[in-house]
Amino acid sequence: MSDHTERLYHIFIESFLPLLKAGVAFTIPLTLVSFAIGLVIAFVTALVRISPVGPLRGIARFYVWIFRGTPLIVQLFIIFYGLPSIGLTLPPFTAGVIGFSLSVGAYGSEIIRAAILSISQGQWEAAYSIGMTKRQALRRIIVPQALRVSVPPLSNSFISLIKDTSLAASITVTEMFQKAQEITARYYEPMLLYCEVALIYLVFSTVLSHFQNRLEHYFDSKSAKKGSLL
Amino acid sequence: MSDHTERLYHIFIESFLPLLKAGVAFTIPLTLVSFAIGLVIAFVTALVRISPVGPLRGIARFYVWIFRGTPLIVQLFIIFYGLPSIGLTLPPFTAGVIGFSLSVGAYGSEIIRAAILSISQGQWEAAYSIGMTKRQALRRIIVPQALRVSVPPLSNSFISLIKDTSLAASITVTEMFQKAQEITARYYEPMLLYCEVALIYLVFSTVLSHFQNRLEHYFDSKSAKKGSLL
Amino acid sequence: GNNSSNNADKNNSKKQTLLQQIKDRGTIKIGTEGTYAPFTYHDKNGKLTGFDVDIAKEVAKRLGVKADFVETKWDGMIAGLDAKRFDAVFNEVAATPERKEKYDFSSPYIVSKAALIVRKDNNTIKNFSDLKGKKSGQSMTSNLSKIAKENGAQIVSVDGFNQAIDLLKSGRIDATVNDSLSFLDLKKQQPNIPLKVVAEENSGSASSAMMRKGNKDLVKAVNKALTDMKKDGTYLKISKKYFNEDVSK
Amino acid sequence: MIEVKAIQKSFGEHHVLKGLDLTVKKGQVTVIIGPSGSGKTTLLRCMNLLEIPTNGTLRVGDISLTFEENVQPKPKDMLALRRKSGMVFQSYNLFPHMTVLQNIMEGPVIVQKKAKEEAKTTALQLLKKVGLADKADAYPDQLSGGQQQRVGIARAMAVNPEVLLFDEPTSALDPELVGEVLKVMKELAVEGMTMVVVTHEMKFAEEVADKVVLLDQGKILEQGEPSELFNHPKHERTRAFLSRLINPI
Amino acid sequence: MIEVKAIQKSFGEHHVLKGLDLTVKKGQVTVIIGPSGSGKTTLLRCMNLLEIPTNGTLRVGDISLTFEENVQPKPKDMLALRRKSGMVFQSYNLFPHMTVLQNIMEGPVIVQKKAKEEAKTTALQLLKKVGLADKADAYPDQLSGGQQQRVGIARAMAVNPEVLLFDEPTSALDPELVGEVLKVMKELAVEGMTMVVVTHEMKFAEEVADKVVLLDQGKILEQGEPSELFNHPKHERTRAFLSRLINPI
Ligand SMILES: Nc1ncnc2c1ncn2[C@@H]1O[C@H](COP(=O)(O)OP(=O)(O)OP(=O)(O)O)[C@@H](O)[C@H]1O
Ligand SMILES: Nc1ncnc2c1ncn2[C@@H]1O[C@H](COP(=O)(O)OP(=O)(O)OP(=O)(O)O)[C@@H](O)[C@H]1O
Ligand SMILES: [Mg+2]
Ligand SMILES: [Mg+2]
Repeated sequence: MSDHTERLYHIFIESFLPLLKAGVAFTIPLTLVSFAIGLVIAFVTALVRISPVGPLRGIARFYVWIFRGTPLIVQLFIIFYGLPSIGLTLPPFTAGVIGFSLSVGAYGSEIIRAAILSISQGQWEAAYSIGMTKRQALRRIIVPQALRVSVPPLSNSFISLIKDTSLAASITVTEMFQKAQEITARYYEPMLLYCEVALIYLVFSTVLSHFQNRLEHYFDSKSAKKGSLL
Repeated sequence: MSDHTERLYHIFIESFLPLLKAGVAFTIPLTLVSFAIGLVIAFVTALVRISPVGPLRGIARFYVWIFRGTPLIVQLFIIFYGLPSIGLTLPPFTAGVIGFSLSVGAYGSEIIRAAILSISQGQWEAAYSIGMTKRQALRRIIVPQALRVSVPPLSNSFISLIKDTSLAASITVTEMFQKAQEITARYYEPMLLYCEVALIYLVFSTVLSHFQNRLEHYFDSKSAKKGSLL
Repeated sequence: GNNSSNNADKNNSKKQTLLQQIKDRGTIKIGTEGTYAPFTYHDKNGKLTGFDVDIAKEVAKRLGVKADFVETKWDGMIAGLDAKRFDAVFNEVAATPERKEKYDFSSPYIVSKAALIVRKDNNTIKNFSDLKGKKSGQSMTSNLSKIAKENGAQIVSVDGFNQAIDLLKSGRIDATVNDSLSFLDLKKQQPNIPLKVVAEENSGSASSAMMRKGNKDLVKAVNKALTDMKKDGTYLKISKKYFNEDVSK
Repeated sequence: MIEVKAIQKSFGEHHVLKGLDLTVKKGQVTVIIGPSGSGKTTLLRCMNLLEIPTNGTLRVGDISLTFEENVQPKPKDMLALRRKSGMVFQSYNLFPHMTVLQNIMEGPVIVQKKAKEEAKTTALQLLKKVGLADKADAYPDQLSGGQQQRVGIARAMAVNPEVLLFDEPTSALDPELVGEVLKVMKELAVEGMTMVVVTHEMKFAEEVADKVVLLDQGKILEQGEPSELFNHPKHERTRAFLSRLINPI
Repeated sequence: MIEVKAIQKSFGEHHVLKGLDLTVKKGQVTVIIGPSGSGKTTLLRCMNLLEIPTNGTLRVGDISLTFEENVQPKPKDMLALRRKSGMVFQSYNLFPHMTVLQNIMEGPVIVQKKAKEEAKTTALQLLKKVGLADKADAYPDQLSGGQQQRVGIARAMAVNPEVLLFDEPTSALDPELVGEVLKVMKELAVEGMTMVVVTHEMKFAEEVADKVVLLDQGKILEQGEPSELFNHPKHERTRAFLSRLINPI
């Protein structure tokens, strides 16, 4: 038994660095880049969905419907393995970023849309009353307030995304989870490796949630402090 | 080429029923049961987190932290393959339900907690002022209103869960996605099968979102109608 | 850098055969899982290695090109071949009739025995015929499940070899019919593992390299390389390196 | 009916109520006025234990509680004391997910465990009293502010409190809707309800109050009959406050 | 300055403004009163095009627009007309994510593209005028209601409108804070600002208004100088409305 423990210990130590490396080299950049682009898509989609332009709105709705309704892995598959048949052969990382961004965009647009709708009508009216155009009102008055509202739900999405990036293994990106499986294949210790990789994910999400809190505080410092609610 | 198309067509037709069967027999029950139990867990956790009992609150926070921060597949793995080593050998479906419920519980508790905190202090005070205990106020006044607020974000979770149940494949539940992979293993047509399975998922989520809308309307019919906000 | 040559690939696809394209670009792109020891896996230093990998490398060498491995999950491996992201797949693929409808296969480069694996303390299953009514963990992506089925086992569907072992260890299944060579490797890694092989069957499956249809010259070239390396002893060397025996039959 | 003795209340460092004594007699109407931030709301909330006083003694009816710094009173005692009084809020605080009738029945049925039928009868009587017999099945958001506030009064009365507390019950209302609420309150007063009302409706105070209390910076600056206090204020600050109220520009 | 001609406004089936004519002269203060739901807010919002009239003609300064059913006016024309007036809201509607100074500078800098420095100087002057020079860097939520409303006035004035529209600017305020806002409004009137004010502050109307307009059910029931209208109302309904306002119980 002690032999076994020692073996596990060794595997743990030996695999830690490669796992961390894969995390830092793929999981984290894939998450950050996809989330950033996804936010932009979410944002534009949300704006289109509340705009008065009918056809565009239809397209946005369709996009959200498809990308929320189908599994992310299928989306990645089609982007990476399907698009070459129409002459578009994307590198794995790029394909991953596109797939994850579109997924974040679809879920995120619903969040941002709800947030924009939650800003009181009075804010629009006040903006219009000082002569702003709709665009100016959105940019200067509505969106900054909506962003604050959407920080918590968006960070839920973000934390999910960190882990969802493991799907990139199917499109030849050796991210952290795939790395763990590689090591498992050598030592036949899936439970150990899974726990180890879970630990690293946990650290990642904890650090990133920490930024979420900082962001919330930043926004809060820009307006009133609410009293305790209970 | 026409031969190929015909082959694809045949595979599509042949696999449709088995896929749908797997969906109806596993994916849907797994989703519904896990979500229902998950909601209860989410709810209890949310209540504990806003309760004044320090140690319990700490436990709830820890649970949410762990289950949001680590990959669902690892959680399933530990429940299915890890627990037998302490003498607890669960059947696959049960293990799946436990894993998914705990995951829904963790994410959902954050949603419900936020919803409860979003109910105005005045509602608590009104409840207290007619002599209610805290428990009565929660049950009769706060929670019913909080539920309405949390329908949209919870249904985001729900739609995600439908697809996440595919992870149950790794604990030997032959749900829809696993079925697709089995068929793929025979015919080696992953793109076709994936698209087919995506289609079925899309139908499932569309139907289920429809219930979400109905639910929202039901809640809305129980109070004021809000005017258009833009 | 597995995509740097895609443009050349596209431009020439009309005029040239795949074999010529491969030779022109100087690399053959090979899809493999990289998580299946000892056939395709990573060594201590993280380098891709294994029996299939070495065979593929040797084949490439004999084609006069470099082997460019792309690793992905099993489903991606197939889709990648379809999408022309790879030229061939070396990953213990058995050439079943259904698969032959879609792909061309090389001549077999390995024949593995089917091993009946049970827990050490199991004294009821001694032979394949004892599988009747017992739970056997089988990967649906492999044809070993057929043997279990034919012997009347109740099939529990698993993801792969590792999962079957986990299930067996935790007592969730009674047996698994699996590759004897994989089990040997497992034993090497974990000498104390409480599992044993109670029977082997020679009618194990043969694995081949898998290629897109319509590339006869590539298949021919691969077959020639395989024949040549068997003749000149290179094959035996690789075979001995991983299995201490000749696995060609 | 109510006896407030040496009540103090601090929010952290902020000392809001600085030792207050106040007696409210059965059947009397006490009006509390005072500048914003003087502690009117806090005092009222202390009487209903929505805020827990830092120090002092509070008696409502036959229940009395003494508060000390950093000592949390027992929830049971708090509940008993709170149930002696009903509260009407500035912003109505009706339960938006319940009809008017359900709002009113909630206290009797859930808190007092009365039979539904009985509670309904009483609720309908109360609704008639506040002039809203026809709105029983409406939801709060379908009512005007004045109507909502009248429902608020009915809800507070439904649990048979010995005293009703009002915190600026008309200040969120359109000027023309103020009348309908004040009218209901006046009727209650005439019927002998004990009431404590924070309000700036001077007409109401003059006509209905038995006593007017002027709060300033957490202390009672002056109290007395309305005619006396309004016409012959003892303090310069009372005079200044009253004139600002009556003559804003 | 403002000419409202035969303005009608419907919300769906609900006919709110039923053909209104109103003239506001430069430098004059017009006070609009009327029962709740009579259309006061709607009329004011029509003047600022926060609601688009269904029919009729609206002129503000040198810009005139005619409305027809189901014809959406051009956004450019609407913007031009709207920029002639400033609006002060009942609920202030300050921008909560900006400081007081930023709130006031927002119009000049973003809409009128003025230089920041210039806008800041003007903003500080305006803040001084409304008595809040020391609150430039506070956020709205750190201010009392009266202070917020004064910022609202400064914000509306910052874009140099030819007319200021007020919708019950003091009705959300504590009675004691009403004075500070009315005082600022009175000063503006004295300085010759053209103003249209919906309010129930009769004292203010009496002292400051050049004209009082009584709206009832979407029509002008009566208009005239305040002394005339208050003391010698022509219509029975005017009398009833006024008495309800002055004597609520
Ligand atoms: N929960 C709280 N936490 C901290 N300070 C509070 C709290 N509630 C009230 N205060 C402070 O206590 C003081 C008195 O507040 P209170 O609401 O009792 O005044 P008020 O006389 O009702 O004023 P108003 O006429 O504006 O309603 C104020 O300075 C207020 O800021
Ligand atoms: N956006 C809207 N949609 C539908 N109906 C509306 C809308 N805005 C106002 N109304 C209706 O138009 C009528 C006039 O409303 P308005 O707000 O102009 O009245 P008001 O005179 O300002 O009343 P108050 O004194 O209560 O503010 C009301 O019956 C109201 O319900
Ligand atoms: Mg108060
Ligand atoms: Mg109005």
